[in-house]
Amino acid sequence: ITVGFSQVGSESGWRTSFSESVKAEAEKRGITLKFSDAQQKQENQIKAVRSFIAQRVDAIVIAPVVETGWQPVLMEAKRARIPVVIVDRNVSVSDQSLYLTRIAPDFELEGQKAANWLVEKTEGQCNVLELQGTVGSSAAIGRMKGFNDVLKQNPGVKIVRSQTAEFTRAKGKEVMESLLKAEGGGKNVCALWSHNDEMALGAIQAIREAGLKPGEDILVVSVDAVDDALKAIADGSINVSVELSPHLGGPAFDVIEEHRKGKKEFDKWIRMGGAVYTSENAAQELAARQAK
Amino acid sequence: MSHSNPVLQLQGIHKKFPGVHALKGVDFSLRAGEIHALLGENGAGKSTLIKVMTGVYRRDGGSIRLDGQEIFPTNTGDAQALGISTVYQEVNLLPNLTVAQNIYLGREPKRWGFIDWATANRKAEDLLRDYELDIDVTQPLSSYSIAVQQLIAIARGVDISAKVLILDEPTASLDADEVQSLFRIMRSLRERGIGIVFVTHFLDQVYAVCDRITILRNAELVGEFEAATLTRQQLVGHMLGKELAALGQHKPAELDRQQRDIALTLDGVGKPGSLEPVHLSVAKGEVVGLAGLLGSGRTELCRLIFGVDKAQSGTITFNGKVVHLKSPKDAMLLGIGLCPEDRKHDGILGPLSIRENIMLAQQIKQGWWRYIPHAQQVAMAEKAVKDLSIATSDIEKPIEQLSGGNQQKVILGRWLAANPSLLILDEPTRGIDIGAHAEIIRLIRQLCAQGLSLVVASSELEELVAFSNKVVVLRDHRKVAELHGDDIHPQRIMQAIASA
Amino acid sequence: MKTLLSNPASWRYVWPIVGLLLLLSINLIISPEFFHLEIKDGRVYGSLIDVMLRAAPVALLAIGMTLVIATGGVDLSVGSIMAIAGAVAAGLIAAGVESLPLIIGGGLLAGLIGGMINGALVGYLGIQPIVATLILMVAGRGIAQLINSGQIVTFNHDSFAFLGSGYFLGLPFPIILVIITFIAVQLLMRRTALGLYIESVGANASASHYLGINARAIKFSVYAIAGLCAALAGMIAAADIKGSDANNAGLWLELDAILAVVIGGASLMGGRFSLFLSVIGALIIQSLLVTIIMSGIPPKYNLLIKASAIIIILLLQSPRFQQQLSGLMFWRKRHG
Amino acid sequence: MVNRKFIPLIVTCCLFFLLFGIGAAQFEGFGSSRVFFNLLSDNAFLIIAAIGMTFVIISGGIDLSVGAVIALTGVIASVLITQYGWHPLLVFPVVLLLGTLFGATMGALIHYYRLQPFIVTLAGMFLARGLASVISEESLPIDHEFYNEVASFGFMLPGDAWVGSSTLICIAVLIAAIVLAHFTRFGVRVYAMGGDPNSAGLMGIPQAQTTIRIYALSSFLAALAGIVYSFYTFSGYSLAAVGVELDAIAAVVIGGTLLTGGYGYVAGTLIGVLIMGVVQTYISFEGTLSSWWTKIVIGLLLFAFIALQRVMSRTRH
Ligand SMILES: Nc1ncnc2c1ncn2[C@@H]1O[C@H](COP(=O)(O)OP(=O)(O)OP(=O)(O)O)[C@@H](O)[C@H]1O
Ligand SMILES: Nc1ncnc2c1ncn2[C@@H]1O[C@H](COP(=O)(O)OP(=O)(O)OP(=O)(O)O)[C@@H](O)[C@H]1O
Ligand SMILES: [Mg+2]
Ligand SMILES: [Mg+2]
Repeated sequence: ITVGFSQVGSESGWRTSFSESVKAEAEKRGITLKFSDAQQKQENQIKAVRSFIAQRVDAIVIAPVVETGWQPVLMEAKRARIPVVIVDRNVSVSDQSLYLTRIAPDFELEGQKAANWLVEKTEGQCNVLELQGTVGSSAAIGRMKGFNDVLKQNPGVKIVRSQTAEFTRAKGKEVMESLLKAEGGGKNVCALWSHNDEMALGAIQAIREAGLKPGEDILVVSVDAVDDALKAIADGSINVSVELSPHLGGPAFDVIEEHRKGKKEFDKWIRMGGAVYTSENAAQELAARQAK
Repeated sequence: MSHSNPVLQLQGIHKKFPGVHALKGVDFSLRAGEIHALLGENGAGKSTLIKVMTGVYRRDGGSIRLDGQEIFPTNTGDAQALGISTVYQEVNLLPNLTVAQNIYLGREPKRWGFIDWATANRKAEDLLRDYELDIDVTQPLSSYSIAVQQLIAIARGVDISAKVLILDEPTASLDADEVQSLFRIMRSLRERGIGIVFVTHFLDQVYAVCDRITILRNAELVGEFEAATLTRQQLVGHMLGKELAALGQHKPAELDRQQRDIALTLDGVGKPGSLEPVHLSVAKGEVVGLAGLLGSGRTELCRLIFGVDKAQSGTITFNGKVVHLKSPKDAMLLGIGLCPEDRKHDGILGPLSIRENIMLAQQIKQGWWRYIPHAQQVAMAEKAVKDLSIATSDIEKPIEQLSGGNQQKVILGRWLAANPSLLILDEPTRGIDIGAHAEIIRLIRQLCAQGLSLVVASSELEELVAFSNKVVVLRDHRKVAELHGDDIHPQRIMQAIASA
Repeated sequence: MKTLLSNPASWRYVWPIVGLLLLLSINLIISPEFFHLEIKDGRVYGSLIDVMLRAAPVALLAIGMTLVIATGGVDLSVGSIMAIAGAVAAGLIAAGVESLPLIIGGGLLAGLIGGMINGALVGYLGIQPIVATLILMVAGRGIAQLINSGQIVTFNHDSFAFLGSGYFLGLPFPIILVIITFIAVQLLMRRTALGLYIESVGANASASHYLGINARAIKFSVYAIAGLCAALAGMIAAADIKGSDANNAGLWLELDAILAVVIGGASLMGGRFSLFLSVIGALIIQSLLVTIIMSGIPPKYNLLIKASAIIIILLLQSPRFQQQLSGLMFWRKRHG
Repeated sequence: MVNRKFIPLIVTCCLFFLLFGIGAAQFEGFGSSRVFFNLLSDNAFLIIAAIGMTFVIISGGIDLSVGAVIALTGVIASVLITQYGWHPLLVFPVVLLLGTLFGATMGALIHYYRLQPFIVTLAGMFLARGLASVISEESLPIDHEFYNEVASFGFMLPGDAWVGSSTLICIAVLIAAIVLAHFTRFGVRVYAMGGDPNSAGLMGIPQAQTTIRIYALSSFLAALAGIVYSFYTFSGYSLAAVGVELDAIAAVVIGGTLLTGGYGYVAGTLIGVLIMGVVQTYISFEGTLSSWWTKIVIGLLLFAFIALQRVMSRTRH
């Protein structure tokens, strides 16, 4: 069978792993994969999906750039009787029957898990610096919301400064430097909450260069659990990272194959990832990944 | 008629630029149905006064009245709406638009609310026929030579004029015939009661058409005179503020060709489509004049000698050696220089300073890694400013802020500073005032005596006669005659141009 | 100073510097310790140093971009060239190359090749600069990702990391690199006639041709220099985070570099240029960023603030606005 | 004999069909009218924005704000429709007017303060995107009956080719723009400004008015493109249409317009957009390129295309 896969782009290592895993999975199962990179643009994604429809593929997998804006093109797919599976971010459409299912992490839950860990660790007293992802991205919005929900119940934990570092390592370092300067060298800061590992990895360099020890003087809480972050957790410079699994290809193909066999009803949201990695289990996980 | 009320009256006009007080309380009045010459040296303020009249510059003091009403034009469009139309000094048309679009810009004939191009093209053709121009008006303006463009600009200006027509050095690159047809048109406009302001550096032309004369000197008004009562000597005296030393009017001595070394020989040099193969030789210290009508191929010949265009046939021999000129740089390294005809487009480097504009040719001959020391650059620039009496307060000024004639002098100075052994001048005295004109002729003679060879293309027959040891006449992109000695005379040249 | 100000040519240095001082003084209000400098273990620390350090990549890009803009061109590919150079350097280290000159040479060579491709397209094929460099802007990032296989390649190579986070003479090494590059390019431009040739080509291409200036070669070389500067910036960025992030390194920095050059007063139509003012422009952009971060305003306002600041700085430089401003003050004095 | 000035345009057109032909020969389903009309409907907003850009570039300027204006329009429209319950037909004139004013302001800054278009519109881009993210960081769905009707409006051509409202709007804009460029005074003035702004001024062109109108037109069309984009996605999002300005500029230039101003055709821009669309379609039919190879191949195709265009139109001269 032929499956069209519309990917957001290749803006991060996580995204690349995600694309690679989908390709590997397709090869393993003997699926012809039509891969399309939208370079972060929704309009390119819609074009790609429409060209999949024109090519009459058997199924379409979409990793959407944003939640909104999918109604018209999904209706077109439905008219052409091509099943659609959504992976990673959500789509908001009024008619849930437009796609089979969504296989995705839960950004809010990730934020909550990170916040819970922090509240527990600091016993509810902490001044937090926040490194936001790209302004307006659904991951940043979801994680921020989940984290802040927990903070509302724990007024002792406060975000004292928050700034975007656009999900990148270089910006993470640069912005962290300034935030530390703005907070008097970081003496009154107890933790860093970073919306992804890349920014956290940049920020820990800034913390070190400011003469502090990341993971001790400033706790580092992050999301993604990429390999580099697990290494950093193992050596103590990051305290915790909530997993965001890039292996979404397998479950998506499972759903498509089951659908071809005749299954009609699927859970609308198959949640993925969400494991919390700390110094206790990070080394293990890293070893397990490398074994693969 | 000449005593009617003034249509346009300027009083106490002031204009300041950063560092320059370009007009100091100048008065000017133009009557309906007169041709009024506005004269003065290069940089006296003529173009500035015109730009103030037409709203290009905002005046810093004084009043402008049109038919007794004070007006405040803020751009050329306002002035045009009031009936004042202007042909500015440099050709200010749009090279990318067609000839017809240029002529009817802003007044396009319409049909059902949309522009009717067929009518515009037809009318443009008719209009240009008055100027003996038979060209394809649907071609972009840039495909025509600067002289043709100048005629188009005049045709446009004349066609717009309702009350006042201002012509700022319109004749600078026109030949005698063209000038005559322009005068014919100016006279007929005068009959229709239109007031004409006419700026020129050719005194013959002043006396040929003008009724009255206003003279500016150093940003100030010298006075207003009746053309009929002002003698040439007086006029020149007013312009320069001193008597012009009597020019050596004698003709240059006939060169003894046998004794002279030949500097440049062209053997059947040509380029299909632009110039038929030409044979020509230039001796050391000789001045060769190029005569011909508009579009006869003088500019093309100059470009070929300088390597701007590559010759497709024939051989060029320079100082006894056969040379292959692939670019201007090749020619420059041999010691050839060219003052191009289109100063605005091919000559000046607008935002760069006068100093840099002057030293650049010499710098390029030396190579980029041997930068001329600053002190030497300043010396070169100051020498040029002095020798050519360039009116400027400061050699660090961007050249685009100079008056047109002074820009031309800077370009000349650029080449003189580079010590060429052969200099090609295409319309060299375009827009240069008579004082400087005399000065330049003297300078050129002096250089020739030191062994410099010159090729001069000019529409000024008088000028050619004054310069040349030999005159080559071109017609239809082909050399048709070569005149020596006593044959070098305006009448003879005209005959050669006209003979079939 | 007085003789300096009486020369109209030096007036153009005033407004960008005034803009920079204005921005910095806002920081002084927000956080008084902003101008505080201290020396720890022979190194200078302080926010001002940070501003200069973080401005280094854009300043390097701006130096190259200034020359390109002076010829009337523009180079959109510098961000991608940064990514390529970083990727090449990281790739060499990952492949086990130890020798620092080899690594740096590799990165610079990559940048030079990129710049020469741009130069050839613009100079010799006559393709319009924006499109010609757009090609490398798009494809270049792809090439960088190809080298890195789409991942962030991290490395441990202390002497290479020195490029990004080392100190020399008490100053962060990137600042030293900018100073060296600035002096080298400035000497090349102003002690030879090259700078003048570049300005001539930008001022009037046709007249330059009549003067025998080889505009093609000039264009070719400015893009090549811009490529070299971008490569240097890319290696600093990679050395700084000890990793090559092909996806994000230098992303949109070409716009910042162009902005820096224009804030420095250069015209995008070509002509006059000043490397010094372009570096000031880069400092202005970086101080703006720091000001925004320091002020603690929510990040969603970042772009709004940046836009307003740019407009204000541009207006300050506009003679017409200066006139209106002084007219207003005069009026106030008379009536208020 | 064809007029010499149309040769680059014709060459570009031929190259488009060549590209399309290669795709059709290589992939099943590529050479269908459906794919061709998808090019139009998928790129309708880009065509509209690029037409505005064409006027700006012909006048010798540049407008980097179009992508941001598209996003801002979408955000304002969706807020007004969804949160304030306005009818879309009431919202559209409002956002078009806002867009026009935005452009006029940029034009005024450019003219009166002699600021460079590149920078003013860059600031405009920051401002519009900044405003959009202040109004709403999240992307907002538009849920209105009218939008469903717009989406279903249109007709089917043979071969499953759908001609929808976006395509129709874009064709109407195209025709209007061609008339505007070549048969009105405003059009001639735009070319005049691009030829030589000083001369244009000396010939009596009202520079202030013309500059302001040019940028107002560009932003108006960008706002219209924003509306069409919202038909496409049923939403408004502050990060929508990032980089569309570069696509538009590339399309305009590929279509034969000179960035230095003065020369170019609106129709060329259409072909420019179609060429970029066909490259994308080709890559997505190909379907095996990794992310980075996609970028490299786009770059190479762009290069091959531009080089070919130069060589072919040069030799014919
Ligand atoms: N835009 C400008 N900025 C600064 N100075 C200027 C500007 N335009 C003209 N000037 C100065 O004003 C003076 C008068 O110039 P103007 O062009 O009016 O002379 P002109 O009489 O027309 O000379 P020419 O016969 O050479 O054309 C000159 O000194 C010139 O340098
Ligand atoms: N009166 C005319 N009618 C039609 N075409 C003309 C006319 N005058 C010039 N041209 C065109 O302009 C082109 C350029 O001519 P060129 O510049 O070589 O002439 P020139 O001898 O230097 O004369 P000038 O410099 O006085 O115009 C010619 O090839 C011709 O096609
Ligand atoms: Mg003058
Ligand atoms: Mg000529």
